[in-house]
Amino acid sequence: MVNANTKVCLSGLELDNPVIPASGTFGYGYEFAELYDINVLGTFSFKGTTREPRFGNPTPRIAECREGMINAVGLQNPGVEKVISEELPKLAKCFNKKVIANVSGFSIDEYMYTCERLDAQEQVGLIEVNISCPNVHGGGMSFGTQPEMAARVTKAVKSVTKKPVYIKLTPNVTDIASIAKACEEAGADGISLINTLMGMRIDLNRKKPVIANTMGGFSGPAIFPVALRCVWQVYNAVNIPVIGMGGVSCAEDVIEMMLAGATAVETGAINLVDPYASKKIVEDLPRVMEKYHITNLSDIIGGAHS
Amino acid sequence: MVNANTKVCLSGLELDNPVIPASGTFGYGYEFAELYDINVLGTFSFKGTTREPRFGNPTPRIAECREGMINAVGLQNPGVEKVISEELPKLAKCFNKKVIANVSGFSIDEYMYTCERLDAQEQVGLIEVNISCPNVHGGGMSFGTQPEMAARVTKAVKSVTKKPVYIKLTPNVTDIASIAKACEEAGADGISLINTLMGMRIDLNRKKPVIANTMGGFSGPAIFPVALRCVWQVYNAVNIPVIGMGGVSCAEDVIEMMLAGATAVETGAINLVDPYASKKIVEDLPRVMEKYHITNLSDIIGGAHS
Amino acid sequence: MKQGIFTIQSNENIALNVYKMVLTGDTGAITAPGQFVDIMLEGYFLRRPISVCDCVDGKLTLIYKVVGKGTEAMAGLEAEQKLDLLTGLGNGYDLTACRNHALLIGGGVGVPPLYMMARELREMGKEVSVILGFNKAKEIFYQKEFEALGAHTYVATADGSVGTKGFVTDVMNSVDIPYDYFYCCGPEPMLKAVYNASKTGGQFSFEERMGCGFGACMGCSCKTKYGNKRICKDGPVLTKEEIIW
Amino acid sequence: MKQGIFTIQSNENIALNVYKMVLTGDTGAITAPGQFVDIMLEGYFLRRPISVCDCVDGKLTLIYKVVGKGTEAMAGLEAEQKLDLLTGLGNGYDLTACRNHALLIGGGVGVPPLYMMARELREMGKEVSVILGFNKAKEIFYQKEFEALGAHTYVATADGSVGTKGFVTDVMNSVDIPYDYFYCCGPEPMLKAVYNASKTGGQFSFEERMGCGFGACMGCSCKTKYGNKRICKDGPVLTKEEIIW
Ligand SMILES: Cc1cc2nc3c(=O)[nH]c(=O)nc-3n(C[C@H](O)[C@H](O)[C@H](O)COP(=O)(O)OP(=O)(O)OC[C@H]3O[C@@H](n4cnc5c(N)ncnc54)[C@H](O)[C@@H]3O)c2cc1C
Ligand SMILES: Cc1cc2nc3c(=O)[nH]c(=O)nc-3n(C[C@H](O)[C@H](O)[C@H](O)COP(=O)(O)OP(=O)(O)OC[C@H]3O[C@@H](n4cnc5c(N)ncnc54)[C@H](O)[C@@H]3O)c2cc1C
Ligand SMILES: Cc1cc2nc3c(=O)[nH]c(=O)nc-3n(C[C@H](O)[C@H](O)[C@H](O)COP(=O)(O)O)c2cc1C
Ligand SMILES: Cc1cc2nc3c(=O)[nH]c(=O)nc-3n(C[C@H](O)[C@H](O)[C@H](O)COP(=O)(O)O)c2cc1C
Ligand code: FES
Ligand code: FES
Repeated sequence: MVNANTKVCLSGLELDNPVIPASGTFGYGYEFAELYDINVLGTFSFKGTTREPRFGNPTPRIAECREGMINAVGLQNPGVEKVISEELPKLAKCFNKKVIANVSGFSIDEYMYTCERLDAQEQVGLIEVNISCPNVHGGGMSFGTQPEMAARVTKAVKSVTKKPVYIKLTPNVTDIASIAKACEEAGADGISLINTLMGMRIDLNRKKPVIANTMGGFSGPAIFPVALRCVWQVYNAVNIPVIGMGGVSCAEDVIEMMLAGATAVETGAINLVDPYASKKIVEDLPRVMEKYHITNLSDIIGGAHS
Repeated sequence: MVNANTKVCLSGLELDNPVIPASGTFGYGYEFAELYDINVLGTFSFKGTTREPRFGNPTPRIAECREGMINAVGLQNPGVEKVISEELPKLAKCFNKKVIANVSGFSIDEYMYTCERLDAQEQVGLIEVNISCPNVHGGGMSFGTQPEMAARVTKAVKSVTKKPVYIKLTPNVTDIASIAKACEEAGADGISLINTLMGMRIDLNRKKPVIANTMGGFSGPAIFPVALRCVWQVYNAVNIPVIGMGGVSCAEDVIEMMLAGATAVETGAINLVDPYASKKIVEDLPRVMEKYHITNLSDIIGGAHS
Repeated sequence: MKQGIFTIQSNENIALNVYKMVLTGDTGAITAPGQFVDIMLEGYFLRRPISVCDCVDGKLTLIYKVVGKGTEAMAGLEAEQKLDLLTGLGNGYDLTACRNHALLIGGGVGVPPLYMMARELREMGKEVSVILGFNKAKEIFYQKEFEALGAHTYVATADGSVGTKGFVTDVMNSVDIPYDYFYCCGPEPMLKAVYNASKTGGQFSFEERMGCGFGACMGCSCKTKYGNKRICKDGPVLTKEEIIW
Repeated sequence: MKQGIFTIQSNENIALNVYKMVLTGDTGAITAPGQFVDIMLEGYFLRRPISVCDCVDGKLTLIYKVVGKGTEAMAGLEAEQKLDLLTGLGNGYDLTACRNHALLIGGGVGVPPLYMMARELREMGKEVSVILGFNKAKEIFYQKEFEALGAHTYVATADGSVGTKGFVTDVMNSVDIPYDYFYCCGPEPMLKAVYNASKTGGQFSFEERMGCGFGACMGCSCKTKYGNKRICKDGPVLTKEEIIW
C-alpha cells in the first residue's frame, strides 16, 4: 500500500489518481466541496456547458432503473460566459487542480465558440467535447453517430484550442470504434466514453412515460459491461488515450476499466446516490491495487489486451 | 381477477397469455417441463437453430454482471435436422401448444434452408429469425446492423415460408427503427426485440476477459430500460406486431413492455436464475392487471403512446 | 447537508397506507421545517426524499405513504435496522415571514412537514391555524397532534366523512381565519388552488423526481420569476411571488 | 432437480478461507455424491454452484472457499438465515463402477464431494483410499473426517508442511495403493495430472462458469468422445475414457 502509485497522465495533464467525477453528476464542484476536500480527486469534469444559457428539458427529468437511472436534464447550464465569470471563480476557492471543461453544442459554430472561450481559462486543463447532442443544422441526428460529423466537430474545435481536446462518444451507435478513429484522424488528443445509453421507463399508474421528454440517458452500474466493451473496442482502434466511464462505482471497476484500455476513469451516476463515492474510490484504490498485485496503476492500462 | 383477460394474438397465433420464454434461455423446453407444466406459458421460443450442428464458442461462455449476465454460447445447437427428428418429438410429449422456432444463419441460403424445414413442422406456430449473427458472405458485419441486409434476409425467408415470420433485431445499432421498417417493407409479419447488448467483463485475477471469446451478449434486468426504448421506437415505426424482450423479470415489466408497444413479451436470462420465473409471471399477471385497472391485456398494447 | 447512518426506533402504520418512522442519528444538519432527508434503500438505485415531520433531541420523525416499491420496502423495515440518510436537504420554510398568525395548509402526505413548523411557530409564540386535507376518514393522521400544540385545526375530506366536505380551499373560503401569512404543502393541484384562494403572502413546498437531492444533477429544476431553481437545493419551498405555474 | 428454501444451521471457518455451511431443507432431489447445488445470493444475479459435501437426514453440508464477492457474501451469512437453492443438479459419481477398492483424489475445494462418496462407498462395504492435496498446512480440512470413515487417508502439500511434499500425483506415484477404480475432483491441472498418473478407469468432476446449472442455456458445454456435454447436466462427472483434454 505504501508503494501504490496511482498517478496517470492525460495528454500532459498529470493526475494524482485516475478518478474523475463525470460531467453532469458533479455540478461545478462546490456542492461536493461542502462535504469533502475535492482536491483528493484526480480532477473532475464540469457540467456540460453551451454557448447560451439553457434551462433544459421539462420535468420529470429523472427515472429510476435497476442499478441505474435515466436522466433527461437536457444540458441545463448558465451558458459559457456565466461559467467563466461566476462558476470558475467560485470553483477556484475550493479546487486547486485543473478542471475538465465539458462542452456541448448544437452546431459546429457553437462548439467552436464555447471551446475557444474555455481554452482561454487557466483553470481548465482539458476540454471534453460531448458530441451526443443533436445537430440542429444537420437534420437532428447526433454529431456522434456519424464518423464524418464527429471528425468535423473535432477538426473545428482543434483549430481554436491549444489545450488537449478529448471527444466524448455516445454508445448508441453500430460501430463506436470507427467514430473514435475518425476523431483521432481529425486531431483529437483523446477519447472519452461512454455517454449514456438511450433508455426509457413507463409509469404504470399514469400509463405514460416517466420522463416528460419520453426517452433519456440511462446510466449507472447497470451499464458497466457495455461501457467496458466500448472502451475495449476503442482502445483497440486508436493510439490516443481513452477516458473510460459508464457505471463505475468502486475501485475494482476503475481497475477493470483501465485493464480494458482506459488511462483515467470517470464516475457518474454513483456520485448522485452516494456523494462520497468518488472520494471512497480514491481512498480504496491502493488497497485494491495491492490485492491484485498492482504497483503502478499506469502499468495496467490496456493490460487485458493480448 | 376473475375477469382478467390475458389473451393476445401474434399474426393469427392466439396465445393464452403474452409470456414467452426467450430463445436460448429455455432449451427445447423439457428441462423446464421437469419442473412445471409448461403449457401454462403463452408459448416459448426454442434455442436458436442453424442448418448444421454447432458446438458454439469455447468456454468460459458466461460472465456475471450487476442485474444481468453475459453469454457467448455461440449458437450451440444440434442442427435443424436433429431438432426436427429428436427435439420436436420430445417436446410434443410435454407441450401441446405451437412453439416459436428461432432460426439463425450465416448466409441467406442457410436462413432459407432452415426456415423452410421448420415451416413444414406442424408444431411450429411462428418463425423468429435472429439476424444478429455475422454474415460470412458479407464481411462479417451482422445481418441486423444494416437495413438492406435485414430486408434481404426477410424477403428470402418469406419466399420459402407460410407461417408468420418475425425478425429479431439487435439493439447494437444507431437506428433500430429504420431496420425494423426495412423488415416490414420486405414482408416481415412482426418484429422481435431486443437481442443482447454487446458487453464484456474482465477477470481481475487473471487480468484477461472473463469470456473466452472476449465479448458477449449482455442481458438480464439491467438492460430493461434499453429494451423498452427500442420497443417504443419500433412500435412508432412499423404497423406490424412487436414481441418485446430484454430484462423482463416480473409481471409489471410485462405490462410496461406492452404499454410501450409489445403485443407479447419474452423472458430471457431470468429463466436461468429462477427456473420458475416465467410460470410465476403468468400467475402474477391477473393480480397486477387488477392493480393497474386492466381488464383486457390486449387493450393496453402501445397504450403509453400519446 | 450530512450523510449519516440512522437507526430505526419504530415504524408503524398510522393511517391507510401511511407510516410513521422514528429514527435516531446525527440530526445536526437539519435546521428548518420543510427540509427533507433522502433515504437509501437496499435494492433501489435512487434515494427516496421524505420531509422531516419532526426533529427533536436527535430523534427524527418521518411520515410517508406507500405509493410504490421503495416506500413499500420502507414499510417492511423494523426497529434496530439501519438506514443511510442524507439530511438537512433543501431550504425549508422561512418562519420569520409570519408576523402573528400563520395558516398552515397540508394535503395528504403534505401534512407531515407542517407539524415541525407548527411546533416551532407555537414556540415562537405565534398563533397557528392548520387546515388538513384528506380523501376520507381512514387517511387522516396527526389531527390530535396539531391540536395538542394549540393550533386551531380544521379538517377537510373529499368524501365529507370528517370535517368540511371538499378541499382545503373550501375551508379557506368558508372559515374566516385571520392569518397574515400561510405555509402550504401537498399535491400540486392543491398548491395551485391554495395559491388562488389565498389572500396574503405565503410559501409552498414542491415535489419533483430527483436524481441527487443536493443540487448536483439539475434533475429537479423549475423556472421561477427569479430564475431557474433546483427544487432540491433552492427549494423545495418557494414563495408565492416567485412561482410560475 | 428441485428449488427449495433452506435454513442455515451453522456456517464456520474450518481452514484458511474455507467455510463449512450446514443447511436444512428438502434434500429429496440429491441422489448421488458429486452432484451440486446452485445458491442464490442477494445482490448477485447468477447462482453459485457448490458441490454437496454430505447429505444425511435432510441435513446438507457444503464446504466452500472464499474466492470472490459471492463466496465472501456467503461467509458472512449466519444461522437461521434462509437461502434459495436448486438441488440435485448434475449426474454425480457412479459408485457401482468400483469393484472393491476405490481411490479418491481431491485437491483443495475438490475435496468436499469426496466425503459423501467415501461414506457411501464404506457403507457399501468397499475399501477406500483417499489422497487429499493442499498448498499448505493451514488449508487442510477434513483429514480426520475421512480417517473416521475408515478410509486410508494420505495428504500431500505443495510446501511439504504436512504429508508428502508435492502433489496428489506424487502420492499416487510413491505409494502402492491397490485400487481398482478412482474418483477425482479438483482444479483442472490436477485432473489432467491424475489422468496421466492413473492406471485404472476412473471418473473426474469438472468445473465451468454456469448460466443456469440445469441444462437450459448451453453455457457450460464441453466436447467429449461421446459428443457435446453440458457440465451442469450431463456432468460435472465425466469418465476417463470420454475426456478430450
Ligand atoms: C422534497 C420531497 C419531500 C417529500 N416528502 C414526503 C413525505 O414526507 N411523505 C411522503 O409520503 N412522501 C413524500 N415525498 C414523496 C416521496 O418521495 C415519494 O412518494 C417516494 O419517493 C415514492 O417512492 P416509491 O419507491 O414508493 O415509488 P416509485 O414510484 O416506485 O418510485 C420510483 C421513483 O420515482 C420517485 N418518485 C415517485 N413519486 C415521487 C414523488 N411524489 N416525488 C418525488 N419522487 C417521486 C421515487 O423517488 C423513485 O426514484 C416527498 C417528495 C419530495 C420531492
Ligand atoms: C459443479 C461445481 C461445483 C463446485 N463445488 C465447489 C465446492 O464444493 N466448493 C467450492 O469452494 N467451490 C466450488 N465450486 C466453485 C465455486 O462455484 C466458485 O468458487 C464460486 O462460484 C465463486 O463465486 P464468487 O462469487 O466468490 O467468485 P466471483 O469470481 O466473484 O464470481 C463471478 C462469477 O464467476 C463464477 N465462478 C467463479 N469461479 C468459478 C468456478 N471456479 N467455477 C464455476 N464458476 C465460477 C461465479 O459463480 C460467478 O458467476 C464449484 C463449481 C462448480 C462448477
Ligand atoms: C444527471 C446526469 C447529467 C449528465 N450530464 C452530462 C453532460 O452535461 N455532459 C456530458 O458529457 N455527459 C453528461 N452525463 C453523462 C455522464 O457524464 C456519463 O457519461 C454517463 O452518465 C455514464 O456514466 P455513469 O454510468 O457512471 O453515470 C450526465 C449524466 C447524468 C446521470
Ligand atoms: C444464454 C443465452 C442464450 C441465448 N441464445 C439465443 C439464441 O440462440 N437465439 C436468439 O435469438 N437469442 C438468444 N439469446 C437472446 C435472448 O433470447 C434475449 O433476446 C436476450 O437475452 C434479452 O432478454 P433477457 O434480457 O430477458 O435475457 C440468448 C440469451 C441468453 C442469455
Ligand atoms: S435532484 Fe439533483 S439537482 Fe435536484
Ligand atoms: S450452465 Fe446452463 S446448460 Fe450448463
